[in-house]
Amino acid sequence: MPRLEVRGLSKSFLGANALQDVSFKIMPGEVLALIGENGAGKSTLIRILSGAHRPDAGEVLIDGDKVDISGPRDAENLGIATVYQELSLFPELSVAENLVFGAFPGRGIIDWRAAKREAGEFLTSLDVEIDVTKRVRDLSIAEKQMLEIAKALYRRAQIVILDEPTAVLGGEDVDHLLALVQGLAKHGVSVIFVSHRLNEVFGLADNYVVLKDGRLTGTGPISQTNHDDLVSKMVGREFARSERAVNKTVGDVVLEVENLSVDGVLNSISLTVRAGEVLGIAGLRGAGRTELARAIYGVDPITAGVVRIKGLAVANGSPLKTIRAGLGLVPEERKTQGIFIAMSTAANIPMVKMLKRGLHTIHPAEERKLAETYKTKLSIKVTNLAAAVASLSGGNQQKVVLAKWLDAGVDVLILDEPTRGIDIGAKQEIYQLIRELCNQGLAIIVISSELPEVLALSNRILVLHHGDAVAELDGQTATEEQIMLHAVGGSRK
Amino acid sequence: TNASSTPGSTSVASDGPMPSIYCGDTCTKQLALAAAPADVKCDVGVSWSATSFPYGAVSSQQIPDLAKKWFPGMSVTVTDGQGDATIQSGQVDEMVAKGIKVLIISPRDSDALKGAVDRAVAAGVKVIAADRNVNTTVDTYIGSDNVEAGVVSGKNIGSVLGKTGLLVELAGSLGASPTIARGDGLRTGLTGSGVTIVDSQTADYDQAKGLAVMQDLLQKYPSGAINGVYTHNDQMAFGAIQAIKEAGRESEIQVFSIDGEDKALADIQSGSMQSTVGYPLVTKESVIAAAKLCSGEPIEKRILLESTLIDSKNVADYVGKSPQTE
Amino acid sequence: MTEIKLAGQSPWIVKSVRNNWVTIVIFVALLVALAIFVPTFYQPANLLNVARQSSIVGVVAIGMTFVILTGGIDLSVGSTLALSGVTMAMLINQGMVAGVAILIALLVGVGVGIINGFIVADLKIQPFIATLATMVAITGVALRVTSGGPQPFDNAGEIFNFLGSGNVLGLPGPFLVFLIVSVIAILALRYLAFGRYLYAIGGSPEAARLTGVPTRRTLFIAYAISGLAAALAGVMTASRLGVGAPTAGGLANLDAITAVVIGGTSLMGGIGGAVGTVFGALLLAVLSNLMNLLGISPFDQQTVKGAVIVLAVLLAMQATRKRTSGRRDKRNRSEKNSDPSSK
Amino acid sequence: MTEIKLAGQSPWIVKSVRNNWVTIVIFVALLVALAIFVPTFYQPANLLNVARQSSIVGVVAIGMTFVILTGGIDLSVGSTLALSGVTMAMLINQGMVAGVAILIALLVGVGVGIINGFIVADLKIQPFIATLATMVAITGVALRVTSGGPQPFDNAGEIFNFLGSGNVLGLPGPFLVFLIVSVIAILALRYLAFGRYLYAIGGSPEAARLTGVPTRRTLFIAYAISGLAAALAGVMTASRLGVGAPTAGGLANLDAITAVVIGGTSLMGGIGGAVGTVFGALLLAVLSNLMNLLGISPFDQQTVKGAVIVLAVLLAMQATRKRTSGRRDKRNRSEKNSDPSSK
Ligand SMILES: Nc1ncnc2c1ncn2[C@@H]1O[C@H](COP(=O)(O)OP(=O)(O)OP(=O)(O)O)[C@@H](O)[C@H]1O
Ligand SMILES: Nc1ncnc2c1ncn2[C@@H]1O[C@H](COP(=O)(O)OP(=O)(O)OP(=O)(O)O)[C@@H](O)[C@H]1O
Ligand SMILES: [Mg+2]
Ligand SMILES: [Mg+2]
Repeated sequence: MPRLEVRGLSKSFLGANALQDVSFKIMPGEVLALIGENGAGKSTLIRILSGAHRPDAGEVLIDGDKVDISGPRDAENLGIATVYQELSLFPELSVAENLVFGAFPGRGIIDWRAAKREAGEFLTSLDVEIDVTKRVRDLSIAEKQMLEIAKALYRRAQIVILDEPTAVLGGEDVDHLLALVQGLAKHGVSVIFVSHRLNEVFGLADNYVVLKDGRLTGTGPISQTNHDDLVSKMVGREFARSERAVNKTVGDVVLEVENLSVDGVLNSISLTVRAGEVLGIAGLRGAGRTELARAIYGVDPITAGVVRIKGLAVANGSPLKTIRAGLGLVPEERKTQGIFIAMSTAANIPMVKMLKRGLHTIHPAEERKLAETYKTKLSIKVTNLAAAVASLSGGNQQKVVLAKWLDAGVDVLILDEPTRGIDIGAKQEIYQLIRELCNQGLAIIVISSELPEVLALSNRILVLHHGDAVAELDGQTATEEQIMLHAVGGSRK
Repeated sequence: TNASSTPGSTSVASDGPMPSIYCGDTCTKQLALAAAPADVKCDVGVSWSATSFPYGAVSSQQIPDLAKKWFPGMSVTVTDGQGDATIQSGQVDEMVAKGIKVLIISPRDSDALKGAVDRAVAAGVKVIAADRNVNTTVDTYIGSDNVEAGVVSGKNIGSVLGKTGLLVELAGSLGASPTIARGDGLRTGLTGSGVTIVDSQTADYDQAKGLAVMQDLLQKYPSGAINGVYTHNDQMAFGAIQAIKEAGRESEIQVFSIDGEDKALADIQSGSMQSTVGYPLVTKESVIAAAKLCSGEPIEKRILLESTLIDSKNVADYVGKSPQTE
Repeated sequence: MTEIKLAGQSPWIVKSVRNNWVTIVIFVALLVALAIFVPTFYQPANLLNVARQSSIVGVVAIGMTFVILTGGIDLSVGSTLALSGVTMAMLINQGMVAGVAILIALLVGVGVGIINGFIVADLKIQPFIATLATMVAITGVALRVTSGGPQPFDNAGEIFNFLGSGNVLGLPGPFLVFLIVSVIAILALRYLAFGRYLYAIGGSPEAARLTGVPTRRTLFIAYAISGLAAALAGVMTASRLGVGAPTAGGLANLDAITAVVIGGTSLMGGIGGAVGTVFGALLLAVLSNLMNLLGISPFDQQTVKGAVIVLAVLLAMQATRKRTSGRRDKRNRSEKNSDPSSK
Repeated sequence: MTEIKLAGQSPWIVKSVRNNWVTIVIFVALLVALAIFVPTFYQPANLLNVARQSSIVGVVAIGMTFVILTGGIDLSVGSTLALSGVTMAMLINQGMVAGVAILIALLVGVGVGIINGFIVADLKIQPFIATLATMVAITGVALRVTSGGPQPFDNAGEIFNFLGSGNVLGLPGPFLVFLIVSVIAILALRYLAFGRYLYAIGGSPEAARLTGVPTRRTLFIAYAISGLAAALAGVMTASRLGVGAPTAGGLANLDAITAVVIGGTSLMGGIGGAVGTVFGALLLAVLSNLMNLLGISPFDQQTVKGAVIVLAVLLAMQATRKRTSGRRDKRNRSEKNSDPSSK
């Protein structure tokens, strides 16, 4: 008998179908890969199973019985545990407390001694080494992710759902996590696993379910499919692998970073980027790529080193000065750092120019015209330019961020995870845009955790490991394996 | 008007310990000080209910100033009850613990400060209740009676407006004891006069609010619907007068107030206020009484200042001697 | 498409009104109900009263709007109002020319604002507690300089007439001041980069920092404007009454905040504007006038006011929700707007 | 490893103290300075006064801590204090047994809290404005039921003696109540799932929702506790004074909030606790006592108080910052803690 079965699940938001008539089952001890493009409905499905959403139609059966999941508590009682895309940990609370949260040991009165002991033993049993008295705030991303999974298991879940658990991990951490999942399955736990990384899917899953635009477009054993087959089910067309296409006519050095250090995070990093060139920066999560971008950009104070743009040293500590020197940053966290979420699309675009030029007044009519221009130029899908930018999809929000920099005019643009959380279509558009900008003579740095992306875009690739620049590779000849070797510190031994 | 009319420490007039003009013959006699001012030596605690209203603020400032001037040997601690009986009660305990010999207290609430005063008395402190009494045995109470002030005004209103009297009342802060007393006093004073109280609203003893509320009331009561306004203090009266003037209804509405501030006296002279009832600060009297108690002199249980009606007939006697400057 | 075109083309004032439609609807409904049940309300003299009565809180609330847009709050406006009033009164009594005295009084307000800005932007103390501290401290200063006594002064000059009780073009002077201040604020928020920065800081503090928005300077100016507006209200109050009282302005802070929130500006920052605040201040003035006209007991007036605040905020929130709801973002937005655990 | 072991083994009370070390250090420094400069301070009678004076605000602040931990605020505690005081007084005057009257008075506080909980959790109105509205409304109710007058009653009974002015085991009754309430709060926040939910909701509302934390119920209970504590403070006030006054508790809300914040609890929620609040309340009481002993004029006391609040919050913040700073995490942390635009 299947551990879990869903029949005809549908869910729509304000008339848009997020999920339509989806059915599948999963047996005890099975690992089911749930795949699909951005917005395909994966998270929606998961949210229904975990009680965060109610379905409009359809039913859920567990061990053959129809169940009603009307809240996170119900899901927990039914043995369903979910590890969300956004972490659901409490940063101010300790590891032990987060682990046992809601299932506190003791009768009414929390027995902290037992909590600590149980937490410690439980983590050890999973082969996870974290000090249980640490506050979660102080953990690494990988540790947090492990804890999140441990938390699900701690509740003796029989069905564990992982929504892109590896998206924020790299190298060893991914391996560790995958091993953990395999261990679970051996113990009879059913696992639903969402990932955009097909390699992982092939290494781990027994069966797969593909969603596209809320519909089920394919399901079956993983052994009877291949990479290209899955991709075509996801996108509904043959997938063209992104070509390595870079601008060959590079110009003078525009950005020069010399011995840049940030205490405990970056050790004496030097790099140069020329006009018309893309420098890719690769590395595992936590290697310090974002820190490097921020240090160059001047938001975080540096402890040593110098940054020159077109030969002139820029002052550290003030983004505005760097912006005026010709630098731009498309940050990692789009919603909180990239756009002004409550402001309109039209108001967002001229913000950087305003700051850069020190303009004091606003001309709404010109603003609207400008927005129209960029809407066409970058094909931003937006119905009302005067509505809050929050109402745009992720990819379109990213284009608004780019529009801001293009409008202000930049010589060097740093893009940190420019396509994170963005679907394949929009991704290609953004790649295209990056190439165009290169051709126009911009110097570009692309930081990305997706190696194919780095390889597709970069002239040269700088690999970071624990805050050190460990290798510089030629973008045309480098391979994923090479980059990985450096990123995990393998080249040093 | 100019700086000289500004209430406050600078305008304390006389040089020796002298009670104010509102302290009548009996009162003056009761406050006769036998000791030489220079010989008065002791610690005095002053506990005022709040400094967030003019009387409280001014008293808190004048008492230590007067004491310093008249009795160099007297050391004064002033506390501000912040309008909260609990806070005030604690402050009394505090000063007692600190070792004061005499306490001048103007309680936030007559019942609420009873406990603190009893504890002070038990600790051997001499207690002067100033302006507002405490519901327990104290060495002396100095003040003029709020109810009496209301009664005096009420009687006057009765005789001025007579049977056709249609009065609105601008009350002080809700729940404050002078508000209740001045309201009750008014009603007692009006008994039998035939005057009708057609409306009563609060304006928090505040001039700006007095103005706003009076404006609204003037709309509600067109010409002929009211012919008098009774305000619980002069500040509100100033606001009311302004509203009446702006509505051009000076001739049909008379203003009756309580306090006797300088500006009120001027308003009476100019005819925009019918009368006010002098309601003196009891700072001078309190300081002298404290000096008497310091030097171990006996003192009467009640020292009453007069609730005098000030209207056009006698206003000249009071000009320059308002409760706050006197 | 037509719809979009319309949105694009309609002048912003129309849009502003559209954005504040709920406040305006309640307001109009109230005005109609009044016509039926309380005809006195419509007597010109009464309308002028209401206008006049909305002015002081209105001016304070307009200044407060700048601070609240940054996600801050300013509890010190009441004591600033008092301090500026007594400053002006005392300077005039010392023989200073009215204009100069007013200027200095206004600068006092700016000074308080700068102190607030410093505590918030540099010391990084949460605005609630920062301005609570200045509120207490400034009250102390106002009492100290006056020795606690009200400061009457001769307010016979032209300027006091205008700021205080006079009429200009048939409108009360203070109301005119309120309108002028409002128009300046509305234009500044719309047409000045500074205005944009307020929204940016309030709505997306991190993005603001990364984009180089001068957060510190903007916060300083926002609090200075709030202080300036409070000081102007203090000058107006004193001009009107002919006295500067150290105890004035008691609840002006809470009333002003209420007006801002009723007007649809979120206490979380980033959403709202001065148009709503104007209506918020008018609504409060109408409410209080109405209750007096109806002869509602002063005790019950407070209870009614409390209930009306809840109702008005509820409606304002719904308007904001409707206006900002985009398909994709319902999730995030509703988290932001309706998060009950955030002030 | 030793270090970690130590941390693991030290009893939480030690950790609590460690976490509040700045407040405690200032506190102790103050106490030492007092011994030198104001020896009167140490007279037993004075110490008992300070203890007694910290009690009322202390009890209110302990209740407020629960609400602030959720990221909320409760401005209505002052009027709740007044309403419960007059309720008790009036019931006793009507011949009701003291115990029952007290119980009903406390239930009144719970009722107000539930109304607040409803407005915040269900109507989703921001706590500041929600509790501002109930503050205004409840004041109206207290005035209405008493017709505005204070309600003296006979507080001769044992229980009033304990709650009010009596001493038990050499300590003032109200202080004992404060201590008992504090201990219950400290234990509840630490050992009850409910207590942990407060931190969860205040620190990461979204994660709380996903984890199935009963947000609504927890908010209701938090506001009910705040109301209950305010009502208890009202009963204590009335017992002490022998009168239930509708105007009592005027500044209790701001003082209580100040005590909580000085005690290291963040107005953003999720960080802090009741131990700090106890010290915060004591600090305020010592400050006020000290200024009175030093004979500082009441005007200047306010200025000093404002400055001390800024200073104390600054130090409390630095303690929190130090305590929460991990190396890697600098970026995120500083964004949360130092974001000037959030209240
Ligand atoms: N609460 C919501 N309100 C409105 N629309 C929603 C909501 N949740 C999801 N959607 C929409 O439903 C669709 C499916 O979204 P979902 O988050 O399930 O996609 P996904 O497959 O998880 O994508 P990703 O790979 O980006 O995580 C999207 O179009 C999304 O915009
Ligand atoms: N050991 C750690 N402890 C705490 N936080 C960590 C740790 N490692 C990484 N992080 C957090 O992860 C984020 C990314 O770290 P960093 O910028 O150094 O790496 P990166 O190479 O840019 O990785 P990515 O871009 O994938 O996040 C930061 O927000 C950082 O605070
Ligand atoms: Mg998803
Ligand atoms: Mg990064």
